[in-house]
Amino acid sequence: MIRLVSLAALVGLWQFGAWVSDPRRLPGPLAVFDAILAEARSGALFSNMGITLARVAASFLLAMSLGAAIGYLMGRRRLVDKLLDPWLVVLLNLPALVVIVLAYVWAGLTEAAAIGAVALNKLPNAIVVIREGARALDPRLEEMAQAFRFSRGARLKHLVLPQLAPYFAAATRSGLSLVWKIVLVVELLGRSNGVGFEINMAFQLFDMKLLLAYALPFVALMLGVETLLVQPLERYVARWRRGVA
Amino acid sequence: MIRLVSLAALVGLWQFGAWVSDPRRLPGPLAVFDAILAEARSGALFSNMGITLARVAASFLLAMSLGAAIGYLMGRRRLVDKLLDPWLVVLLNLPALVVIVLAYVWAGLTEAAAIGAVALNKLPNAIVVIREGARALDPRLEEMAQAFRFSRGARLKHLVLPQLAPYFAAATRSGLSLVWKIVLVVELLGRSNGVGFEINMAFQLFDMKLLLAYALPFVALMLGVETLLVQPLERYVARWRRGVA
Amino acid sequence: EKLRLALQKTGTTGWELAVVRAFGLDKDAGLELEVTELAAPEAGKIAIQGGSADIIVSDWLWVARERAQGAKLALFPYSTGVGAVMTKDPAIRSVRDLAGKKLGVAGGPLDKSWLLLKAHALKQGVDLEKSATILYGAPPLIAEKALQGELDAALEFWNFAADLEGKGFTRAIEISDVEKALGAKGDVVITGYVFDDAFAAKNRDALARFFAMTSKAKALIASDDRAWAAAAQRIGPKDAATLAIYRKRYVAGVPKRSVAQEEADASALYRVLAEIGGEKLVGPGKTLDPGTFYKGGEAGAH
Amino acid sequence: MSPDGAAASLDVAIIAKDHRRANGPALRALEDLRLTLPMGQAGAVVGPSGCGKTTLLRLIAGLDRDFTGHVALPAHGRLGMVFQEPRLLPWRSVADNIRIAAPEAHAEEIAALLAELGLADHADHFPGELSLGLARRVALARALAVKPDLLLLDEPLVSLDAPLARELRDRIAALIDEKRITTLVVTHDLPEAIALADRIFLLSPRPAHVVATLDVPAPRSRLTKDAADELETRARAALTAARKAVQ
Amino acid sequence: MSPDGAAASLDVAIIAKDHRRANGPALRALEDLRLTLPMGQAGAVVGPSGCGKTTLLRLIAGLDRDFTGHVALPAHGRLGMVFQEPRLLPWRSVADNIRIAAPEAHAEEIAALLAELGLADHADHFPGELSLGLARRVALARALAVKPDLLLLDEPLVSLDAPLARELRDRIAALIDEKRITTLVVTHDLPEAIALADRIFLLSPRPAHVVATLDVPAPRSRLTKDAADELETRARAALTAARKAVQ
Ligand SMILES: Nc1ncnc2c1ncn2[C@@H]1O[C@H](COP(=O)(O)OP(=O)(O)OP(=O)(O)O)[C@@H](O)[C@H]1O
Ligand SMILES: Nc1ncnc2c1ncn2[C@@H]1O[C@H](COP(=O)(O)OP(=O)(O)OP(=O)(O)O)[C@@H](O)[C@H]1O
Ligand SMILES: [Mg+2]
Ligand SMILES: [Mg+2]
Repeated sequence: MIRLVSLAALVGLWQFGAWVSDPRRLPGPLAVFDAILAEARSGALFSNMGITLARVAASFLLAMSLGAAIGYLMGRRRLVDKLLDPWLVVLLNLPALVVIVLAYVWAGLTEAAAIGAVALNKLPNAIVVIREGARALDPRLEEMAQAFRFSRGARLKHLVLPQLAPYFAAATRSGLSLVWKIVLVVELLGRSNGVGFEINMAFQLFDMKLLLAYALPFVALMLGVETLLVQPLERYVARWRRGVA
Repeated sequence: MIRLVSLAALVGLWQFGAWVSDPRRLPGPLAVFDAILAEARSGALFSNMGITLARVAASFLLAMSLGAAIGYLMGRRRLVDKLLDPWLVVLLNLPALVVIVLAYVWAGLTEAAAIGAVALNKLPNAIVVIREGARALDPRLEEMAQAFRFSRGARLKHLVLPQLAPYFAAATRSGLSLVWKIVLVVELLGRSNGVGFEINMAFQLFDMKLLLAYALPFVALMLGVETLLVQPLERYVARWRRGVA
Repeated sequence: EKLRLALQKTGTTGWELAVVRAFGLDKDAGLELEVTELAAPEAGKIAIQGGSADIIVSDWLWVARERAQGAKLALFPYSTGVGAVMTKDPAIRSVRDLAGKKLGVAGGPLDKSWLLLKAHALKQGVDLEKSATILYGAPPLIAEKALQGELDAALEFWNFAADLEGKGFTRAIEISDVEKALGAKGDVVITGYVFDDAFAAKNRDALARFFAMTSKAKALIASDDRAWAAAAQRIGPKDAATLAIYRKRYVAGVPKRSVAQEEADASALYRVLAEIGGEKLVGPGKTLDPGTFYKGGEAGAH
Repeated sequence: MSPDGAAASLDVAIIAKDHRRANGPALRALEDLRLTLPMGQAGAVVGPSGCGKTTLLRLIAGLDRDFTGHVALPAHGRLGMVFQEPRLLPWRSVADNIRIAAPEAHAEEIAALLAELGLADHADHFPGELSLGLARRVALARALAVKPDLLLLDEPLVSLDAPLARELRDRIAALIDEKRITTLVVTHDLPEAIALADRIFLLSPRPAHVVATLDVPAPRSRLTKDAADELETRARAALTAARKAVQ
Repeated sequence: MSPDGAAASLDVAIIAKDHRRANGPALRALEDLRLTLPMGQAGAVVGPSGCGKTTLLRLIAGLDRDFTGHVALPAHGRLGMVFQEPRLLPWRSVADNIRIAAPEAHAEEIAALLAELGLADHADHFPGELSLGLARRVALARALAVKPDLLLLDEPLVSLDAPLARELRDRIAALIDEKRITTLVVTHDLPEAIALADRIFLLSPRPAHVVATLDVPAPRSRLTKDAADELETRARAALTAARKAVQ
């Protein structure tokens, strides 16, 4: 309920902004909605969204699973941390453009290069967040697990993951949006389809309506995923917290 | 020590990559170092780095302080969370391009627009991470502070911040790099100086040497800051953890 | 009088400004130029939309599109420079030869040169999108890929084409020839100075002097080696042969015809583009808006 | 309902306190629990494990306001509280933990307090470097350092060796008597309750209510061994009866 | 040094154990501590607060290998341990906490164990919803659920009411005797030590070493009140002497 009211307020603000400014600079919700419908009818929206989502999903899964594993190791093992930390800092601060261009130059203008470049951009962020989580693990519970000879699986499932949950939540939320943004850049520089490609065309024409028509469906999708999937799941996973008092 | 070895290995890898590939596509460390020296001698490197660093610092501070405050509130107060969450999701997933273009079109090609646009891009990431931290605060310590009537300042300094420290570390590390990356885009789209501007020039000329010459000094700076400032500070702040056993 | 310009740093406008400064042409014309150098072509569009610049450089297709949507922008010819299909493969000499090849297209599917090439091919019964493998990408990346040999041919912007030419590529298909095949009478202006109608009305005189001044700079670059030296400094390190190609191509791109002639040819090409690019490209207008070309600047320019 | 304004005594009248749970129906911890403790006196709460003693202290301290009934506190400035677990700030040293909770206390006072509790060697330790018994003593020191007028102690002397526990018990008793601190102490140890309190509240199993109130004849310090034993026997009998009643 | 291979008894010979600290010099917790407990017997460790009892248990459990000396464990399959704090997984229910630590235990066994410890109503509670006494009982249930051959208990019966503590004490004693579980229990309660253990180790203040070893005449269950009292007096005297020696 509150969620809907808040969303309505946001749309209202947007409408207001469109009224007071030039509609060419900030087209209103209705105009954008029309444009979305038009793109949807032509099928272009779905095919582009589909391909972009596939890229987002692939690079996110790649970066997140690798990042979680490396981040956990770096958080737990001092030596690994010391060894990999400089690489991490470098990767973290290398401009996306550099990584993307190098990937395209080396691996060709291919799908693999695109997805790899995005994953490589997101990887250090996942590592950094999960590493902090791994460092903050409670050593008293760790000892308990050791005393009771927890299996590797049980340790992961019952000890580590629940403690990393908030870090995963943070890394996933900000990571998914980061991946989506980098996919847009990658598509802009060297792919022939996808939302980023369309957004760039709209941008070249300075067609804000079309630009928003391609940018917003993903936002709407994420809103839906948050409301219907992530937040109920999160509430379930964190239900033990209510009790702690 | 290990850090230096690891860095040396990274440079070695780079050199090796440069050997096996075309130096135009991946110039070696020496060539890039030469280019850096040349740019430094002409003074262009410092003026561009300086201006970019100023932008990075301003937008980072803006986004981080605002993001920490909002994130904390959203993590603690259910109503605020419900109200702001949809806005957060929208802002999180709005492509950087959209925010930047709107900022420039509305506020003109000004420094304020540039810094505001970057801060607005980073803001939701800071919020998301700090919010998780605020949610994970220990309610038992909270109760203790309430029983002993901790002042607002004491509560913040001794209770909240130490618990948020790992979240701040994660948000700062990944946030600083994110801000830097967005500043590059902002400079590309509407500023006449800065590292992002130069990097794009280099890209237009496909001068990888120059591109790296502008990209790497920031990386080196961050490496230095990490080694000499952040990590010693972190070790000091987290020294109590060693004892927990 | 003060004019605020927002220009791409790597563009040829920078050369002309270098010459203007070197020869004091701005003082002669009684103009004070405030130049914002930008990194990307789109940045100029942002600048003029946000009111941060009076004059930018863009193409008439975009101006017409904006006019069709209600923005009163106008354009004054700047350059006829267009790109070419570059290749190292001697077998490629016409669009027919592109069948089964990998063609890189700089700038993306809405690039004017690409659309014209596509229309031209269609007229000859070749659907390039079906018969050839098309790869879109950022211009520097496409040029690099052509050099790497990953592409059989590349449709590049004029300056990248010049670079490739310097590296042994041949100009297999000239887009200026394509334009003529599609109904143009000569080399058509593609880019121009773009400004607001209202601004033009208020600064008619200053604009005329500005155009005359840049025209003078163009002439100097063509004829005076000292001027060329000043301009060439803006290009960056290239070998002498490539520089010569740059100069040649630049001079060839200087508009030589009257605005009326340009407008007639542009209208012809506009119809072709509207047909092939559809509303997405040209917006709601079906024909070139008559106000697209600015008519008030010619007296001083030629 | 929430704690009401100041009164001359600590008056607790809780109609019901339910704990909401994540996985099932709410759980009633207290029901119809009434007790009164005159200002400046010490009360002890004794009852079976899990009956609701900690819940009661939390309501009195105002840490939980989600209940029906009312709690009236005697006028008091500072509250001192010892939780059942130490609840120290792990990232602050022992001395800092006390300083932060009692910003008005002088450094010498804190040092003296630490010395009295056998913590002098541990002032600059982090809580993670303490044994549980040491940590509990720090928690006790913290509650005393604020110079409380109202003192709530949840099993303050558990996990200490017998001689030390007895020593601290006597010291607390002396402090309470001297400063007239209104005190409520939860304990499982009847002799400890008799030694510390003026009045003993015996609780039933959950949901807790007061099954008997025993007054310890004043002055406590002069209580004979026999009188104390007799009190203990009475208390034990009352507790056993309450336990039987539920089963 | 680390625990050595299997032996016929629990043999501990610690030359020194230092705790490294964040803020200052290392702190010696144990020094020249030797004790031997025959396999299948129960030992009790009694010593002043903060002397090093928990440290000792951690070394024996192999949780800390940073010491000089050696520890030889009797051959054993499973280790059961009750820490001084409950150390439950807060995000798992009571039943799950036990299941996870004892994956081989059957559901009925766990249910029976919970019922025995008075936890039947709390099987689906999260640890945060338990009182401390309940949580400690869960920790005890967890240690017993693994059917240990070696049992390390750090003050297992603290924070429980007296009747419950006595009941559980007798149950543990019976279990140890029946299953011949090698057991080491830390306690501050001498009567508890005498009731549970075959052998009692009395420790000095920190750095801890064994000041006296008392053997409880077998069978413990038939120990007379007088004999028990006499043992207690001897133990108390030894502890007092050790304390004096340090001061
Ligand atoms: N991780 C640690 N770092 C530093 N010092 C420690 C650490 N753990 C324990 N100590 C110190 O070692 C000494 C012994 O601690 P230990 O926990 O073994 O005592 P204990 O006998 O179990 O005490 P209690 O009866 O209070 O539980 C204490 O002085 C304590 O401060
Ligand atoms: N946050 C909570 N959520 C749900 N149930 C709770 C919560 N806190 C306590 N309980 C339940 O309320 C009852 C009383 O708890 P309380 O902590 O007050 O007991 P207690 O008398 O202090 O026990 P102990 O002697 O073990 O400390 C227990 O059954 C416990 O399970
Ligand atoms: Mg309690
Ligand atoms: Mg201990």
